[in-house]
Amino acid sequence: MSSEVGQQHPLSLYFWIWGLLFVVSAGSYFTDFMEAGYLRWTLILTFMLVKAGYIVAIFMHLKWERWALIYALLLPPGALLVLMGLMAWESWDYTWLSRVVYFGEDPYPLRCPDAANPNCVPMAH
Amino acid sequence: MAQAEIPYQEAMPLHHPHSWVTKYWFSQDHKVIAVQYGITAMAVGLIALLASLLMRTQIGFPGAIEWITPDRYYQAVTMHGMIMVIYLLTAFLLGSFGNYLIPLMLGARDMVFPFVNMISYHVYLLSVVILLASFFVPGGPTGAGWTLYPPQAILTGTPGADWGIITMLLSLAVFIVAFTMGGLNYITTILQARTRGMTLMRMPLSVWGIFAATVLGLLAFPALFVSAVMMILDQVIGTSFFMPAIASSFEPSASEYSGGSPLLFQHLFWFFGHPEVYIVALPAFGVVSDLISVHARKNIFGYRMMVWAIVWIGVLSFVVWAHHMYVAGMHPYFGFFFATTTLIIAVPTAIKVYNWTLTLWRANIRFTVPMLFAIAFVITFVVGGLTGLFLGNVIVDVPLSDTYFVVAHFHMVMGVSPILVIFGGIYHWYPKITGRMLNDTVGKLHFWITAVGTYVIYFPMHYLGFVGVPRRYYHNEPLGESAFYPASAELLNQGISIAAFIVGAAQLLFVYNLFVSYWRGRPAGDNPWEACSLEWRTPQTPPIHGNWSDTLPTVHRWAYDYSVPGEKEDFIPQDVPHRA
Amino acid sequence: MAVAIFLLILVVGSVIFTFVSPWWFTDIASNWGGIDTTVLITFWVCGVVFVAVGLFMAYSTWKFRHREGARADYEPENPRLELGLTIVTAIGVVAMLAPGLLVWDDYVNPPADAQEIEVLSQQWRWSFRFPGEDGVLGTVHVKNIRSDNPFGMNPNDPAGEDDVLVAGNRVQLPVNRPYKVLLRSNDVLHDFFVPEFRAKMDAVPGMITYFWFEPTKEGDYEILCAELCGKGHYTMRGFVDIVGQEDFDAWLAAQPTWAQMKAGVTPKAYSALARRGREVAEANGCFACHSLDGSQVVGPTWQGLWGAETALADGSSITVDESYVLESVRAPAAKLVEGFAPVMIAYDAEIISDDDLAALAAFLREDTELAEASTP
Amino acid sequence: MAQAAAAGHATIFEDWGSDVTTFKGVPWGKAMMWIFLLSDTFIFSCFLISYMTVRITAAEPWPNASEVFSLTMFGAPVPLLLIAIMTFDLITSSGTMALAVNYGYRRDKKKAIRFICATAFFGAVFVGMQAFEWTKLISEGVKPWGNEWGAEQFGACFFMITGFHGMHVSAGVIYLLIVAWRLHKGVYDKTNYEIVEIVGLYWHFVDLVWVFIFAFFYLW
Ligand code: HEA
Ligand code: HEA
Ligand code: HEC
Ligand code: CUA
Ligand SMILES: [Cu+2]
Repeated sequence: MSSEVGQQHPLSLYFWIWGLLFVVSAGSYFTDFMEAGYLRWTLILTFMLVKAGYIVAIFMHLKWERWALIYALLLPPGALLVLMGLMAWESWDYTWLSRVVYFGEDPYPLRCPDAANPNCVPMAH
Repeated sequence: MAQAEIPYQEAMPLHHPHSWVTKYWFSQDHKVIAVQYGITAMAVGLIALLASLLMRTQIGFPGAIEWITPDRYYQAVTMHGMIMVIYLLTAFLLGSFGNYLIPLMLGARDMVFPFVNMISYHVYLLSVVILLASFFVPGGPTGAGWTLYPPQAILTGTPGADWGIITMLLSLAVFIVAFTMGGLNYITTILQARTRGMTLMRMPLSVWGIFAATVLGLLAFPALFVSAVMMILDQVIGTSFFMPAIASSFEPSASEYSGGSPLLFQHLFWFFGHPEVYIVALPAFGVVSDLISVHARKNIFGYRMMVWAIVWIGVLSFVVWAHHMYVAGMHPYFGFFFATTTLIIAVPTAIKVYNWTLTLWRANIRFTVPMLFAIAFVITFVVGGLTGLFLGNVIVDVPLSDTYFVVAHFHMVMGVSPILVIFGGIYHWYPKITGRMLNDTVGKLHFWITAVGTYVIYFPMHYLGFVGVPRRYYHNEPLGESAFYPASAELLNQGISIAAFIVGAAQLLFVYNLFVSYWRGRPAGDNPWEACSLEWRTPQTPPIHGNWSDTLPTVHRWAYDYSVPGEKEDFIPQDVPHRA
Repeated sequence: MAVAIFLLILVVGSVIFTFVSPWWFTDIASNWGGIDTTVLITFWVCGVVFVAVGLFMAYSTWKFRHREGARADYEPENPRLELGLTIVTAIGVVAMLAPGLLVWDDYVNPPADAQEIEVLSQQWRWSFRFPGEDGVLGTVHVKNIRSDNPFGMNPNDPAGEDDVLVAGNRVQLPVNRPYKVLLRSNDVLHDFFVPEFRAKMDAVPGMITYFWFEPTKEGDYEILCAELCGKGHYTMRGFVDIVGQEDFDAWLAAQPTWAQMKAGVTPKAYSALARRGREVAEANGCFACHSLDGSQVVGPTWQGLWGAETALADGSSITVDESYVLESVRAPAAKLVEGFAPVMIAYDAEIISDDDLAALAAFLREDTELAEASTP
Repeated sequence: MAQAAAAGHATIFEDWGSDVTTFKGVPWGKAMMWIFLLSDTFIFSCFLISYMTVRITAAEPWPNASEVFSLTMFGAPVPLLLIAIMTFDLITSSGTMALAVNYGYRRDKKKAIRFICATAFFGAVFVGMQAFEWTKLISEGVKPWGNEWGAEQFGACFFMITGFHGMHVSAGVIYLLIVAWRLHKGVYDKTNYEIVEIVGLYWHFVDLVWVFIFAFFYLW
């Protein structure tokens, strides 16, 4: 039931990835000193994905698994992306909007989507 | 490589029982665990059945029993729905059929991790105990409807809003743990421990249905788990995940909430809930395919399409959830997306229906009791599925949502059809489990009352829905001057209730049959139905612990070689080699 | 044999039932004829499929029943047939879905000239709000809700001053005008459903949802709550009266605006004990079911209750006095008021102490007495 | 078989079409762990999606994480300092785990045990720091049911998600120690020590989740 031989990789590989993870984490950490904005969000996401990718591919050895397993693991979370996308859309464009318009709640005048409002710069944080 | 793994499976260490307790209570044998699951599920199922009869008493004859107050009515509705869906159907189809059939049909000795399997049942039992405990906590069980929508589920206007809902959520969380342990076992066994020659495309459709349903479960139950955790937090320590600011004239303390989103709960619930309905449908689809094929003495028509249909239904079921929320106040544009995906699901499902009926075409149908149930399944499922299309077609759902049309839809498609399959399956495999046949006459009587009766109960309900009668109404009597309800419908409701009483009582026949045949039934022999699949090929009936003799069987063909031209017998078991 | 007959009867019986039974949609009273059409299209597509599948099965089970020596065909698959059936099904789906989506598009996009009105729901009654002269509904928030501001109007929003506030489960609307109905809830989910209008939508606390419709026929239509909202769910009914424009104008003019309501609230001269009683009533949620303004919600109104003759469900009647009130609270089921459901729970001494209950009774007495004193 | 990925996509059909095993060369326990982790991914994702939803819909201001989570060092507030240390701690543990797995492959029992214990140690340190962080926040007034800086869902999501993650870490520490002990006792001597790889998968997954929590909770 088991594989006769385990996977053999040089230790140096692990040290490399380990080091890279430190570097990328440091990168993420320093985004915190940046101004909020698209650049920062993009960097946060990029560092996050790079880190996640290294962990899954190298440390969890997914890279060396057969495609049958790789796809079985990577495709199902697609359902989560649908859920996430729709929830983001609904929360922003509908629920939150109705709270602002009808309940007069708007803590971030900057988020106000009404372009006619002089205080309003859509989407800027 | 592949071959290298078999010897271990053959020599797989099994935990052999030494005492009654380890043999029947803490057994690690998948067959015993299956029976444990089955008995427990049926026992709670009977409670849910009683609850439904209480409800029908109130709806058909309002006020006839004063004990049924609105509180108790809503508690009955909730417990009825929840028990039926989760603790009966899911537990029975996966816990019982899944456990029994997977190793036998795949030629395995047992599940890959029998110990985990054993724990799984006991955790399920624990969840049932917590569930039943909710009947005894202060305030009684929750009456929030099986959908448990907040805010009402945790506000005092609803019965059982404090202890009842907490025990319910806790029980669900525990159930999910049990399901996960069982489910991991099923999937690993199906993917990694089949016998020689058993490719996925040779598996009986029962296993395919159970497999797909288990995958759905492992991916869908997390959403329920998460929402249960968040609702418990909302209720117990006063977080506001699902709770916006509320001005309840009932409960001043509700004013402590603010900013949460009730819609979030509904999305999570249905992200679980829709796959859940297929979790109970897919195993039924699979089992019924096998029943039809065996008793029609004909191969299942379009096996490959059947498999792909199961897979596609499974995949699509993750992107249709919000068809339960068309009028729930979600983003209005979602309607377009979800109506489209929902109706697309009709296509693979339709293929399955066609293939069942086409299997009957030019067959050689033996009207055994399992076959009767299978045929009744197909027709009730068609009715229920087609009414599902009404509801899926977003604008049509607007007048029908939350009326008895929906109640009729889901009882046809879930309350009747999978139940019919469970009955059919029990009649079919009882001889394997006990070595004795169930009594045929009692079985036929049980079938006719149940099949005709349930149709009489649910078909007319659709029309109450057209009239506009809302579901979850304690009674529909005029309040003051209001009378939306035509008097004639009152009569209809009485008729439905009477039919329900009869069908409910007829289930006693079945219970009686189960018991009496265990001792008095006709000995079954090894393969009473002359079926091809592996479970009928064990050296012993009932199979011993470990299922097979020293070597596992080798599979040479699919499970549906019935009436092969040129052969003497009209069935060729899967482990019979092709003639050279 | 029996099976084939069963299937046949089932199919034929279902069809006959559909056409002869008296149960079908109520007569439509709004612009949503499109919904009915779509339902019919769906109905026919599905009906045909049902009859076809049912009859096919009936025939097969009759024709291919087991006979001595008979043998089934061996036919693993037939790709052409399967493809054909898939295509036919897909056509059926499109035939239903396409019109459905068109009508849905209409449903979620109210016309620009639709008049906004608000339906406010709470356990277990309906209230309504009209925008008034300026045509704009003022902002609202549940945190503003007090007994003197039941709608939670934002006190600082000038747009709300002229809003017309209608409590008490009954509303009028003029015929042949489109309305965008904004749905709001104070506590839990509810659903505004008038079967004759076909339209419905949930009211979700913490946000505003909407749908639109145009009444096309005068008459009184019943509002049903179509989303489980607690044990009084089934009692949450109300009325929409569709009337001519003049009738409506007259009716609307008689309803208070927010400004009037604010001005008109002259606190009654309750004694300290009665004020305490009122607090007890508020704290225990009595006003969820009982009103002080004469509107009948879930329970009987408390307006003019004291000393009145109440008709009981068993046919007798009783004069409301201290002991009756005490009993009604401690054991509501003992004497049920005629025409009401037994939904009130028993409040024992742990919930409302004897002293509080006495205060409550004092409040009920003074409320009636003061009202009588002020009306000449 | 380890080089299989390189063998191209055709293997997908071969593997899924073959008998006995679908995931070639994957022991039962490892297959089961992977499937469990997939299910667990759904749990954490649902938590994070819920967090996203309540955060977007919140009409009250969302507290600024880098202020709330700052530590005062040398008199000046340093944002996210503790979190940064926790992150590095967890990455370190992932590294030691990866080494343990590698020594497991080499059947070097001693080293494997040593690195597993190191991993458990870093895990325990992580939990300790988290306990410190929680105490500090609670004393500063962040509660699951409210806080002084704005939307109350901030505290609720924070305690729920980090709590659930912390429970995973704690369970992982126990799991690691049990495996180390049993390795030491020789329970797995007849196998290829794939148990080390299995517990490794779990541990790396816990680290993986932290990557997302760090990005979405503390940085966003
Ligand atoms: C086993 C359970 C099960 C199954 C299989 C289904 C199957 C389907 N369901 Fe059902 N459903 C439930 C259980 C189930 N449902 C439950 C429990 C609820 C209520 C929950 C609650 O609110 O309490 C519900 C509610 C529900 C709703 C929400 C209603 C509302 O609350 O307003 C909707 C809306 O889209 C829906 C749609 C469908 C559809 C389109 C299918 C499809 O999968 C059906 C597909 C089948 C067919 C279509 C029939 C066979 C096909 C043919 C014979 C071919 C011919 C077809 C054409 C020409 C098109 N269901
Ligand atoms: C599997 C699911 C299932 C099953 C089998 C049933 C069976 C029945 N249901 Fe149920 N029902 C639900 C699932 C189910 N229901 C759900 C999910 C709801 C929604 C709850 C909610 O709104 O929150 C609901 C709601 C519901 C309502 C609506 C209440 C309301 O909205 O106010 C009504 C009303 O008539 C009803 C009636 C019945 C009746 C008369 C039966 C039966 O009694 C029919 C006849 C009996 C059988 C077909 C036999 C069943 C067999 C067993 C139960 C096995 C028992 C074990 C052994 C035999 C050993 N049910
Ligand atoms: C769930 C809704 C509900 C709540 C909450 C409620 N009641 Fe009632 N109440 C009713 C109904 C319905 C009736 C009429 C039927 C009956 O007599 O029980 C009623 C009747 C009464 C009567 C008799 C009225 C009459 O006309 O004779 C009194 C007095 C009364 N309630 C007091 C109270 C008090 C005091 C409270 C709060 C502590 C309260 N109720 C809370 C629903 C409610
Ligand atoms: Cu309000 Cu139901
Ligand atoms: Cu669904």
